[in-house]
Amino acid sequence: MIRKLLIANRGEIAVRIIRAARELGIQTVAVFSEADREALFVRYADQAVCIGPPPPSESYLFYQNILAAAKSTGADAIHPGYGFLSENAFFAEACRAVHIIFVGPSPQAIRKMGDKATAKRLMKEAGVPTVPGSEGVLESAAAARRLADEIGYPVVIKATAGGGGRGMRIVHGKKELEGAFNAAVGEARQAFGDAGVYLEKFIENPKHIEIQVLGDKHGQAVHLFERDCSIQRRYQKLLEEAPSPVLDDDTRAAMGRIAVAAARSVSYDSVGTIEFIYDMRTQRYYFIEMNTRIQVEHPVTEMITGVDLVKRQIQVADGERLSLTQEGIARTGHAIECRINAEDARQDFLPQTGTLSQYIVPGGPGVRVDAGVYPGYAIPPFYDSMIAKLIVWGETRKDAIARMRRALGEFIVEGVATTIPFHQRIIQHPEFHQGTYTTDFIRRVMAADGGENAC
Amino acid sequence: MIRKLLIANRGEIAVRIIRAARELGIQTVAVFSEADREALFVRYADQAVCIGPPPPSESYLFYQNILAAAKSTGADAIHPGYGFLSENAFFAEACRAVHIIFVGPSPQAIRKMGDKATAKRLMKEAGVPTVPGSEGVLESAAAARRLADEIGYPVVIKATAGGGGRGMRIVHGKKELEGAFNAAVGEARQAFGDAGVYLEKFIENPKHIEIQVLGDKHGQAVHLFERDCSIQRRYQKLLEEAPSPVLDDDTRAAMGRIAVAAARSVSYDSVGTIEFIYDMRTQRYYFIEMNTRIQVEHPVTEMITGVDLVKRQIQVADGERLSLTQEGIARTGHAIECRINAEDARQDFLPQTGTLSQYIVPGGPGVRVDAGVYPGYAIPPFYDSMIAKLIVWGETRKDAIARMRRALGEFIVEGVATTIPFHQRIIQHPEFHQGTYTTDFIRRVMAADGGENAC
Amino acid sequence: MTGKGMDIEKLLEWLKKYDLTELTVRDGKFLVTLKKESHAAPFPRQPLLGIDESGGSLASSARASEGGAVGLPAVPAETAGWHEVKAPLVGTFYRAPSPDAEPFVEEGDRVDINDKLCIVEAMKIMNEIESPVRGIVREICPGNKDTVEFGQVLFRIEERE
Amino acid sequence: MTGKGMDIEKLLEWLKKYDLTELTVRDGKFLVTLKKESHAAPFPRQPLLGIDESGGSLASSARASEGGAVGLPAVPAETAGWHEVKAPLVGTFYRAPSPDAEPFVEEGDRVDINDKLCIVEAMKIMNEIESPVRGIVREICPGNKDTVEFGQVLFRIEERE
Repeated sequence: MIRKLLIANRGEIAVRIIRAARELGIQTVAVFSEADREALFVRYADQAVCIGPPPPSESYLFYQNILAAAKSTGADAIHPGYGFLSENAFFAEACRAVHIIFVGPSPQAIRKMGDKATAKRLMKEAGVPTVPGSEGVLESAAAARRLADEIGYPVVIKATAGGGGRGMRIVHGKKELEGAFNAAVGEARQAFGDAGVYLEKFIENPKHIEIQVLGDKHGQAVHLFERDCSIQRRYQKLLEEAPSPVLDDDTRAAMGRIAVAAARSVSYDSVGTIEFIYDMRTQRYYFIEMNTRIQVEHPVTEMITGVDLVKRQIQVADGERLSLTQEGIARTGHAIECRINAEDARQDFLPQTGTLSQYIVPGGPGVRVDAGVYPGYAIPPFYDSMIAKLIVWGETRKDAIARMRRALGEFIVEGVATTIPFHQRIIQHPEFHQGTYTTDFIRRVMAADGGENAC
Repeated sequence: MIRKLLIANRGEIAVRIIRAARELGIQTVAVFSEADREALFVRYADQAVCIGPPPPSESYLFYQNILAAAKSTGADAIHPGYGFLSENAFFAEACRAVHIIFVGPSPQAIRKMGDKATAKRLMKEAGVPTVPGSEGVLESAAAARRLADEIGYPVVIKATAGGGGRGMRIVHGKKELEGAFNAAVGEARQAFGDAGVYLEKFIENPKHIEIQVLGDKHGQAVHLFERDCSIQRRYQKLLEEAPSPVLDDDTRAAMGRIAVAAARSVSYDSVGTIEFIYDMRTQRYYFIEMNTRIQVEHPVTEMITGVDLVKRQIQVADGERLSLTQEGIARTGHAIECRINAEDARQDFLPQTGTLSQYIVPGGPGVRVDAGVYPGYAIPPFYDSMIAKLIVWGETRKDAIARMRRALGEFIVEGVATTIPFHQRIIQHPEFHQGTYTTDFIRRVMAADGGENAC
Repeated sequence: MTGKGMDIEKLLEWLKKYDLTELTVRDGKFLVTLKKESHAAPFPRQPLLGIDESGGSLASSARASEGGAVGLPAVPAETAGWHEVKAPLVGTFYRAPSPDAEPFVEEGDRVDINDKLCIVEAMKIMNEIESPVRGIVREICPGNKDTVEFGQVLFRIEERE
Repeated sequence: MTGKGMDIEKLLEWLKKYDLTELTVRDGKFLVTLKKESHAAPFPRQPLLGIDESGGSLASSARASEGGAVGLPAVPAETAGWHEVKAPLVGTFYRAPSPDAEPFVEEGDRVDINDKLCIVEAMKIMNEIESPVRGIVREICPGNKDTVEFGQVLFRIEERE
C-alpha cells in the first residue's frame, strides 16, 4: 500500500498528482528547485524538499537528490508526472533498486516504446498499422519505385541520418521519383556524410489522434477512447478535444481495440497513450509512437468518461487490479482543453515572466481549471510556460465550444501576456467548428487570417 | 427569442445566470447598487446599470428602476435569481405588463405556491402527502384528542397566530394531550390575543429532502431527482448533496412522480423545487412547500444529471419545448455542495466584511466553484454573506467526500473569516459519513463536539 | 537598501527616470511600493453605465460582448467645485417638456432653486428634475434621450448668488 | 492628499501611530502603498523543509496533512555577518564519521579551510563536507541524523584569521 508519494515534477501536473493522492488518503512530498519555493504545488504538498538550483539538470532531472529526498522522507512511491524523468527507463529502474514504486510502466515497456525503430517493429508484429515504407535503407531508385508503386503515392524520401526536413523529398507521382531519389541521396551525402535514405507513405495534413490506454500488473488493459490533438503549433499541442469530431463509432472502436492490443504486446501496466496519424481522405490511421506516461491533455478523457486517470495510475502502480472493464467505460458529452501559456502570441509566442497582478479563473458548470499558479505568483523564467489548463465539458460539441468561449472570456490574467486571446480566435474559427481541422490548421489558417501573430 | 437578458440580482447567482446566457448567445445586462460597482457580476455582464443605493429596498427590490433599466437597455427578459424579487408574483406580472419575459413561472403559480395554506390544500387535492393535521382551528380538547388518535402521536399543537415556537406544544401521548391543549390555548390568547390553535403530526428530526422539477409552457414536466439539504443551522442550509444517502430507488422514483404531479397541478412552467420532510423511522415523507425559483443548491443536481438548469430555465421561459424526457434523465455519481460564507463560526457565524487579500480557489477533476468574488475584492456589508459555492462530483459518495475534503483544503481565503473550517469539521464527522444525519445534526452533534462555535 | 529617511520625491524621480511600473522599498518590517498607474485598471475596465460620470450615455457606453478595455474620459479639473445634479432614478433623459418645446435650460443659463432642469422618463412616467441650488448651468452631461442610471451626473452647476 | 514631498518616515510614523496594515497615498499619476507586513505571509505559510534556515530538521518541519500556518523562527540578528555553509545535496546529516566516533566539530571550535565539518549521506554514499573558510564554528544547525535539503544551512562560521 502506497502511503507516501513523492512527486518528481512541478507546476500544474504536480498539483494534479497531489490532488489524486490526497483523495486516495496518500501523504505527499513535493520536491522543488530554488526557483519554485513559492509555487502552488510546494504549498499544497504535505511536505516539501528543496532538491537543487533552478536549472532542471540540477534539480528536476537530478535523480540522486530526488531519490535521497524520497528515502529521507519515507516516501514509498515516486510519481514522475510528464516530461523530466517520466520516460526515463534508467530512473524507473533506479526507483525499483531502492525499493520505491515508480508510478509508471515497467522499465522494459518504457525502453521498448522509447526507441522508435523498436516500437514500430513491435507494433507491426502486434498487428498495429504503421506508416508503410521501406524496412531499412533503400538501395536504388528502382527499389524505391517498386516500393512506391506498392504503397501508393504520395511518398516521402527521408535521409536516415536526417532531421528537420533536410534531405527530405515529397514525391507525388511516378515521374518525379527517380529525380527525387537521386537529389535526396546527394543532399543526404552532402549534409550528413551518409547517403542512406528510406521511403514512407506521405500522409498530407493528417489529424493527430491518440488513444488513452490503462493497464494493470495482472494483464488487464482497457482503452478510454480517443483525443483529437491536431491543433498544434510547431509540434506543440495547443488545444485538445474528446471525442474527435471526425471519427465514426466503428473507427473509434477499431482504434481502441488496436491500442489495447498494442499495450498488451508490451505488457503495459500503467496509463499510456498510443498516438496515430489519421488520414481524413482515406480514413486510415497509422501508429506513430507511444507515450509511456500521463499526458498533459488527460483531463479531456476524464471529463467524458468520469474516470480519474491519475488516481487509477497510482492504484495500478500499487499493484491493484483494474476495477474497470471495457464494457463499463462509457462516454458522455464532449470535452475541450485549452493550454493557457504565459506567452505573447503577438511576439511569436515569446514566453513571458512576471507577477500575476490579477488572476481570476473561470468557474460554473462544466468548467475545470488545472493550474500551477495563484494570484500574486511570480512566474520563474526557467521552465515550461504553461500556467494553467482550462477544460470544459458540454452535452454536445456545440455546447462545449460555447462554454469554452464563455470560460475564456472569464479568465482574467494580468501581469503577463497569455495565449487566452489566441485560443479565443481558434474556437471562433469556422474550420474549428466544422471539426475537420488538421495539424496544419494553425499555420495555414492563422496565416491566412492576417498572420499567426495577429490577435 | 430572448436576445438580451437583464439579471435582477447580484453575487454568485448573477454570475451563474450570465454564464448560462452567454453560452446561449444571449446578451446580458447587470443591474447593481452603488455598493456593488466592483462586483464580479458587474464586470462579467455585457452592460451594467446602477439602480440605486446599497439598501436592497432601494435597489435590488426597487422594481421601478429595474424595469426602467430593462426598457432602456432593450432587454427582452429579466432573470430574478433567488431571493429579492424572485418569488414576487406582482413583479412577474409587472414584467408581463411591459412585455418583458419573466424568467420564472407564471404569476399564478407563484401566487398559489406562495401562500402556505393554499399550497397545502392544492397539494392534498393533487394527491401529494402533506403533514396530517386539523383543517383549521380546533374547537376543543376532545376534538384534538380524536384527531391525534387518528393520525398518531407525537403531535404538535401550534397557535394559528403564532411563530417562533411560542404557543407551541409537542405532545407525545394521549395522557398529555388535554393539558397541553389548554396550555397552548391559554398561551396563544395571552401572547397573540387569539386563542386559535391547530394540531399536526410532529415529525421529529426529519430529513429535508427536495425534488427538482422542470416544466415548460406546453404542459411538459419532469423531475431531476432529489437533494438532501438536512445540514442546516437555524434553518439556513449549509451543505447539500445529491442523491440523498438514505433514499432507496423506489422511494426516489415515487417522490419524483409525486413532485411532477404537484408541478402539473399548478401548470408549472419553470424550474422549481418541491420540499419534503422525510421521516427516517417510518420512511414517509410530507410536502412542506414549493420554491418557485432556481435554488442556491441547484448545482448538485446539475453535477449528477449533466443538465444545465439555468439554461433550461431561460429556454422554457422563452417558450421552448422541453427537449428532455423523464426517461432521458439519468444520474451518475454523487455531488456535494458547501456554501462558503464570509462568517466567523467562532463568533456565532457573525458575517464578515473586508478585502480578500488572498483568494485561491480549488480546481482539478470533479470540482466546480460558483463564486461572486475575486482576489482583491472588498465584501460589502449590505447583503448575504455567501461568497462562493464549492461543488464536487465523485463516482461514489465516498469519492465525493474525499474530493470535498481535498478541495476545502485547497480553498484559501485571507482577509475575512469563512465557513471553510466549519465545513471541514462537518465532512469529517462519522454521522455525515453514514449519511443518516437529520436537520438537528449541526445543533446536536456540533454542540456535543465542544460547541457549535469551536472549530 | 532601507526605506527610512528616503523621501518619496526621490523615489518618484527614479520611477520616471527608469520608467518603472513598480518600485518596492523594503526594510525588515516595512514595505513601500511605488507603482506607475497604468491605463489598465486592476480589473480590466469595461465601460459601465454610470462609472463614466462626465456624461456618457448608455448608447455610447454599451460594450461589445467581449470588448476590450476602454479608457474613461477624465473629468475636467475646473469642475471640481461645481454642484452635481445626479439622476435619482433610471430612465430616459429629456431636456425639454415635449419634442417641440424649448429645452428647460442651456449651458450658461442662470437657474434658481426648484427651477426645472429636465425630465427623466421611466415606464411612461415623466419625472421632473429641479435644481437644488442657485447658480449657472456649466454642463449638461447626458445627450437628449440618453438613458441615465441611478446616480449619474446630469448637470454641473456653478453656485452663485 | 498628495504624495509628493511627503517623506516615508512621516508615513511610517502614521503606520505605527494608527496601527494601519496598509496606507496608500495617491496623486493623479502615482500611487504609494505602505503595508505593515503581517505575520501571515501573502500565502499561508506551512513549514517547509529548508525555508526554516535556522536549523529546522525534516523531522521537526514535517507538517500535518492539512495543518495550519506556523510561524518561522527568526534568524538571530548577530549571525548576520557569519559565513553559512549550506548543504550541496539532499541527504542525512551526520556530525561524526561513525556512530562511535567524536563529532568532526563542536560549536566554538576553530576550523581551517578544508577541515571536515560533517557528512551528508545520500543513497548510502557518504559525502564529506569541508569548511570553505577559516574561523570559529558559531552554530551547527541541523541535529545529528536530521535530513537536510539542498541549500539548507548546516553551519554558521564566524570568519577569523
